[in-house]
Amino acid sequence: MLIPIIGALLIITIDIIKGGLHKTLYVGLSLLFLLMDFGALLDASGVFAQNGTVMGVFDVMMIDGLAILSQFIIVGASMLFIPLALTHKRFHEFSYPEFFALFLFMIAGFQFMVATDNLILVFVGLETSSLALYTLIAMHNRDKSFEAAVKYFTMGALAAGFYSFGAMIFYALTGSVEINQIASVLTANKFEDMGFVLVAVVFMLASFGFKLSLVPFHTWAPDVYEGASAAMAGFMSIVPKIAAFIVVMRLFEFLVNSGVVWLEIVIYAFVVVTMTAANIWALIQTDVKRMLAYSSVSHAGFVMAAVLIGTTQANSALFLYWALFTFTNLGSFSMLWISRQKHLPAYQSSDHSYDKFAGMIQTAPMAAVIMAVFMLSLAGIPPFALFWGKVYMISSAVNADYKVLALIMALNSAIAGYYYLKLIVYMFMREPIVGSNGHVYVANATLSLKTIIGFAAIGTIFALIAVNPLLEFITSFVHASGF
Amino acid sequence: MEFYLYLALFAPLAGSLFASLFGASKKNLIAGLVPSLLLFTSFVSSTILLVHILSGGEAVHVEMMTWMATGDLYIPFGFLVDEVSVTMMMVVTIVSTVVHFYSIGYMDHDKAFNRFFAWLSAFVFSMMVLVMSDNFAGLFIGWEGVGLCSWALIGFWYHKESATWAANEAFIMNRIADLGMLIGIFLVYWNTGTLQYNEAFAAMPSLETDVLVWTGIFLFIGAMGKSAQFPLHTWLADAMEGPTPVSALIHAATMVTAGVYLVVRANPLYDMIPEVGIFIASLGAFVALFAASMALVNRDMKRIIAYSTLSQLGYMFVAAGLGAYWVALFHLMAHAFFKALLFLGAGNVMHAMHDELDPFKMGGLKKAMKWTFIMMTLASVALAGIFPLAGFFSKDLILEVAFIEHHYVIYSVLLFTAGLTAFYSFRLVALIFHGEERYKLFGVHPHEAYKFMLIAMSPLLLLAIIAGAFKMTYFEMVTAVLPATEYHVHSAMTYWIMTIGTQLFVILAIAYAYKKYANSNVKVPDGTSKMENRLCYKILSNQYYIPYFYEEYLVKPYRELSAVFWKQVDLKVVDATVDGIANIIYTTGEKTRGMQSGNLSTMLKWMVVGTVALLTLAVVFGLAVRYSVEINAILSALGVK
Amino acid sequence: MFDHILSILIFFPALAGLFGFVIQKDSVRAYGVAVAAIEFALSLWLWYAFDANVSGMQFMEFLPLVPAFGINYILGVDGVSLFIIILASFFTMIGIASLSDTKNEKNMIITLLFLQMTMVGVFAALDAIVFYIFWELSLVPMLYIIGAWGGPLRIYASVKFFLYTFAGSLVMLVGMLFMAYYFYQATGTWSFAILDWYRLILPETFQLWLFVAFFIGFAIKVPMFPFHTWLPYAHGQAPTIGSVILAAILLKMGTYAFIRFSLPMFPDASVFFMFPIAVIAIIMIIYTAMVAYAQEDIKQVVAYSSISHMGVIILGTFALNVEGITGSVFLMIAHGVVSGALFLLVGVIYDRRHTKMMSEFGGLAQVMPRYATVFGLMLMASVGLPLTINFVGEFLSLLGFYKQSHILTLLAGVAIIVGAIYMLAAYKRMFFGNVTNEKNKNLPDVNTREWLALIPLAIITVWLGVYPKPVLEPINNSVESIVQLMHEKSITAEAKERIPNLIKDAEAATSAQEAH
Amino acid sequence: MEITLNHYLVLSTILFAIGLVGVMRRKNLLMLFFATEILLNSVNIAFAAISHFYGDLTGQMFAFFVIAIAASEVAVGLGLLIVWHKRHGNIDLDTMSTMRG
Repeated sequence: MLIPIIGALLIITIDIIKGGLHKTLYVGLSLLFLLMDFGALLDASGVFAQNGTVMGVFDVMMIDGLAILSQFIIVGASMLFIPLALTHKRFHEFSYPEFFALFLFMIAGFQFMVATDNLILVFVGLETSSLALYTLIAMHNRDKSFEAAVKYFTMGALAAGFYSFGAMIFYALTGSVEINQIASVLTANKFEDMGFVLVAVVFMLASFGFKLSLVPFHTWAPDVYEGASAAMAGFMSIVPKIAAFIVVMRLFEFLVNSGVVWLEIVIYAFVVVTMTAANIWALIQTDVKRMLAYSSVSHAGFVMAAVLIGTTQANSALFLYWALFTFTNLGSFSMLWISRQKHLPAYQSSDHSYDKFAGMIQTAPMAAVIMAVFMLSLAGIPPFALFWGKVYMISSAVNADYKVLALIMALNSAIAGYYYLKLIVYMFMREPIVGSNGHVYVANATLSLKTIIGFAAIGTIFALIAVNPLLEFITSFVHASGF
Repeated sequence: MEFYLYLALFAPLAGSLFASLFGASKKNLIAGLVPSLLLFTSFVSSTILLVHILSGGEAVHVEMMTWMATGDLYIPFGFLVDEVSVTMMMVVTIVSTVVHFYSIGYMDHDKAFNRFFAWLSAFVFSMMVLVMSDNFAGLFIGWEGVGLCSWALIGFWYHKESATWAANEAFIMNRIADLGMLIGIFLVYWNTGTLQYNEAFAAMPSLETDVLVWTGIFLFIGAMGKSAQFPLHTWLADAMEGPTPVSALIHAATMVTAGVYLVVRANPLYDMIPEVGIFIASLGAFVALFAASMALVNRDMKRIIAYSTLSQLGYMFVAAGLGAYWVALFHLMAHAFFKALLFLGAGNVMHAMHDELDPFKMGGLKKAMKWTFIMMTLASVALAGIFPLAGFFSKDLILEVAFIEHHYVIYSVLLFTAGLTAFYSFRLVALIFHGEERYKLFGVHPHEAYKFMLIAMSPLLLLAIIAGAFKMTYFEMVTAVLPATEYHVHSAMTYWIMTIGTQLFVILAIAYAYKKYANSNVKVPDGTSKMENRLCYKILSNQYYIPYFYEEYLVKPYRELSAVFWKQVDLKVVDATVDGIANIIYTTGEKTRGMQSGNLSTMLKWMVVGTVALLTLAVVFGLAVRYSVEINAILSALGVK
Repeated sequence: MFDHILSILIFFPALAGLFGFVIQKDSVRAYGVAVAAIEFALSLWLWYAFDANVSGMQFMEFLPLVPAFGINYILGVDGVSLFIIILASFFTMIGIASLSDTKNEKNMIITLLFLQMTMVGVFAALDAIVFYIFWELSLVPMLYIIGAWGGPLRIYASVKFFLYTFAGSLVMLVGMLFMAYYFYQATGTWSFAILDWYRLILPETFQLWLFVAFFIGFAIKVPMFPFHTWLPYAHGQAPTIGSVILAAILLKMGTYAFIRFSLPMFPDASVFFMFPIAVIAIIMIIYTAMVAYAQEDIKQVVAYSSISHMGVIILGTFALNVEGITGSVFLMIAHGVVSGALFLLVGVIYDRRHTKMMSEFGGLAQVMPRYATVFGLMLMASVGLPLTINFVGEFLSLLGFYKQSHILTLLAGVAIIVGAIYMLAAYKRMFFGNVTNEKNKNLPDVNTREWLALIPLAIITVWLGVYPKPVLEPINNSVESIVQLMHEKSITAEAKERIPNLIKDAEAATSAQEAH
Repeated sequence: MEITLNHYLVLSTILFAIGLVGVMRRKNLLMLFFATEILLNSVNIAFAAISHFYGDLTGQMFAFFVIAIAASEVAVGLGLLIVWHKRHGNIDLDTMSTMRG
């Protein structure tokens, strides 16, 4: 956990000593540190497998299965993200070493956030990461990105307020800020002042609803995604959310399981509304990136169901889903990233408007096929990655007797099918627009970007080989940490 | 014997295939000759089989191969040559051989000569399958096969709208009947567990009556279609659009009698259900009269003959319905000969008159076409049932049957019809061959048909004359399988009165026909004469407005309903709902996207609003929980549980 | 090697398709034909090696996929699936062989090869999830074929086709997950293996719900009224080859799935829903036949006619006795051959005139006699004339259902009338009469490439019509085992009584024999 | 009268409400940040009071963290604000709505 911080500091010091070094150095360094971090994680997971949950550092840190799994995803996704900095075109945010330093700080923040059940530490981690993230978005240095940053920031501040207020109430009720303590106290006094508990829960919901972009707290998502660089958007659609999910699981599942009907109903509503509404809005988008933004919102809603269901299977499904989602979504955003031009041609309304991709199969067949694979995977067409996540999640809903929920989830995938298909239709069935040659789609491509995409594509296509070991691993960890 | 069976069966098929090799190429005499010769071999082998049967040999029964076998169902291609089927085989092969040779001349100038023979032989093959099969499924194969061939041959001149229309009408009407047939077959299978004639009929006595009745009815519906019984009769008259040899073979001699054959074949069944038999008989009598009446005024030579065929079929069904199966079969045979002869004669006339069909525009042809005149006259005499020609023995026998079975209504109807038959047949003869030569007005120069065509017809002529002589031998033979009831009027007195009375009546009818139409002042009707404006004339000449009725009240509505189903229901309801659902989803998106105004403070408001909403919910719920006791108290006080 | 014949059958075309990318444009057709031919030969070998007397699954393969969740790669064929697989490979072959010149032919052929993988996979899969994978995957190539090579409305048609089927099959997926869950409840182990599910006897209420869930998925695929509206668009817009494969194989997935899933797994539900479904089937038969009669586009006529025929297949399936089910399976093959041929024939005329409007034609019999003859043959097969392939199927299906209900069968039998009506009317409009349209005056008759596709189909049509035994027998054996299974599994008295018990019958028969 | 915990809580709640209203109403970015500060600080008050009430330091610790974070937030926020002002010459919320739908 400290490793990224060290790395960040190192990067900064290097910059102080000798400025103007090429970004590749920083990319390499961050990758290196992330790798070390990953190794440490492996070691930790070994320890966990040996002798269960470990508490450390004045018992505020907690390394349990969830923490380890989520960190795997966080660090892994970051490792996939970092090389995307090595673009063909120059984007000046990457020329600042601060970018990478901030990035590593952010990772550390997320890791703290998931590796504790102390509300204070959660808050610290949350804010560290968020603040870093705002800056990273802003560094993309276009009007839209500033606007995005400001929006994100302001709403984030509000969310922070909600969070602290919620935490305060919990503290007031139980005299503790440790989730398991809170849980035990509340269960001890049989939720006597339910009203206040609920108020606290509401504030928590609001703040995490913001992080997880649950409707109606999602409004930032599309704008921020559009404003941020495609790569950053892809990153945002994965890492912050998994972190938030962990906290939500820790915080809410004991409440749901200890029979707070109200919360159950509310979360149910959140799940359904988020899935459906986001899907419906995604239908009408004209820009692929914005469409993907809404789609990630709806995916978040889909996964939120796991928190509602709360069985071991559901929680494992959450991790499985997110691990697979990482590959697919990073892949598709990277596809947008490599097709990023500096200046918009006349026939394009926005950076990644649909018609930009018209007839791609004829101009850049390989890219088109890969993009199609990502889209199909997102739509949940077997045997691509996300299908397995969906199946396992829906199955967990079924097994927990949420029959209707299962149906709604299934049918939502059908709605979602439409807008993913829309892109495929543009790519495969429309005639290419005159003046657009295949180069457009790989304008920004370099070897490293291609590698990442290839990596994601392989992960997406051949997921079914990985599913079983992944599943067993996840399930054992989730089970061992009592979720 | 089996060899001859296969020969008789497959020779026509070979002929058909051979001719079809030349299908798309231009006229080739070989394509006509070979099938004809093959048919002759088929005829010969049938004769051998007949001899074998006559000489007391038992029925030849072969099972060629399995067709369908699943579950308990087992259907082989099995063929049976017994007394009944051999009769049919003889009829079919004789007539078709004659017709084939005749057609070589008749279709001489037709460019689709080869196709014609391909189809004609194919028809004979299907007919043979029909009559020789030893199970209902095989019968059905032939049944549909002849339907197909008649479709192709009626529509042979497919550039003629009327021809193709008639072809489709025939096919579809037969299909309607075939459905009944199919249901009948299902009934047989599910109740007896087999479709083999012998086993099925063996199992039937143990079934309860209503099953048998239904089976009988449905099978008979099938028969009605093929034999063009009312109300499925309209196609037969329209089928005259086909070439005349086709009419002679299919729509006079063979196919249309398949229905009668079916009833005869299923005699064990119909014996068990006399009530259905009565129905069949009465329907037959009705059709006999009905058709004859339409023939009275018709002005189309071939249609007149077609109607007479229809009415003769009625006779046969009377016999079959009354249980006199062998009589029915006998009349079938005799009728086949003279009716085919009549048609072929008509064909000659048509050729001579350049396909003119209206007898009023002919007249006095006897000079030009002596032989045709003789043949058609004799055929008509036979049809009218004058002693000693074939018709006398077969048709009067049916009258007697009706009389002896005490169905006097049927008897009198048939008797009257016999008069009508005589009248319209000789009306036709008179109009064509006697009187003055009206055709001169239309500037045609009739000529006698080719010699070999006339020779080809001669066997039919011979049989039409002498067929009656075989009555007793025939009786001996078929009654081996059919119920052997001799029909003798008990007192010789009544018998003689009946017979002579009938003869006189018929002869009078003939005389009247001659008096009315053979004289010199017959004019080509132009719709002005007062007879044509009589109501009954109109009704008859419009065939009781039945075709009109079908067109108006069945065909049109079906067409319109289909259009409605497509345009209104399928597109506007079923499909529209599907698209509607999609559109609803889409438009909700369009409507609600305003929520994403892009304005920061709106976004913030949304967050706060969401929180507040949740808060209120929470508070309400919390209060509810806290004061749950009181609330429950109040609720229970209000009587809510 | 031939232990894995099924896997080879499934993945050989896909791999070949991958290699196809590197092949030079003009020679790719030859490559495609070669691959498809090999595939077809393999499938024929499958038939040769198939033991017709064994009623169970053969060439079974097992490979753990996600054992933690009971998903395994299980393959196997029985009489029911065998011939559809052969049909699939056959049609892909002649489809590629007779492919008329299309723009970027290469993509088309590669897509077809992938499509073939999914088709074979669906019919060989014995694990619900594997089945589902291929089932869904088959949509993608077809989507591309329709959408990229189709007519003016192609995008609407293809998207509609995809989403409609996709939505349906998602409901089916939920159903499968329920099924697995119940299996887990009962046995404590996860399994999606169909053969395991067969052993599970469900309470009737569960059966009903699950049946409905599966039904929605299958019904949309078949397509059954009122879920059929995607079909006319798909067919109307698709290129010839697309329609051929769609009609010949893809539609069969639904009916096949009924026999593979619904019947053996939910016998009581099948009995419960027999009459409603029969009514739907009858609506399909008559209603769509009338709609077909109203069409002006010959291709639409054929499209609607396939819906009508699918009605008969459904009816036969829900006869729930050996005769009916065997008949319906046979009719699947028959309809595959005939409708495929009809679509090819429509394609022939479309390639010449680039229109499918019947009003454009008339008197073609004079210009293209051979074409008219083949079309006539296929038409007669399609109206179910005896000694053609269709008749066997229709006869058995109706015969089978007659056991269950007389009056409904009578209504369904109307099929043979209405079928004749629209087909003959269409034939009359196109081929009879005089050549009115100048453009038709000198159309070339069927050319060799087209003969290549049409002659084999014609031969099959007659051969299987006259001598269906080699196909009927294996089907029959497998169906018998299915029916017996249903009888033993069924719990309600009605089901017991409606589904025949073959063993008992057999004993009765033997005892009767002894009595003689 | 004696000031109890509840008074503090009520006070913080009121402050929080004020903050919320500010967040909703303010169109000026700077004011908006102030509002968020009020939010956070209202929480601080409550934390301090509660921790005193329970007599353990967790609450105050939390409060300190909140303060620290609030500070850094302001830093970032002001940074963004300045850049925005540089580019557009205003800090009005309604100007930043180029992305919508």
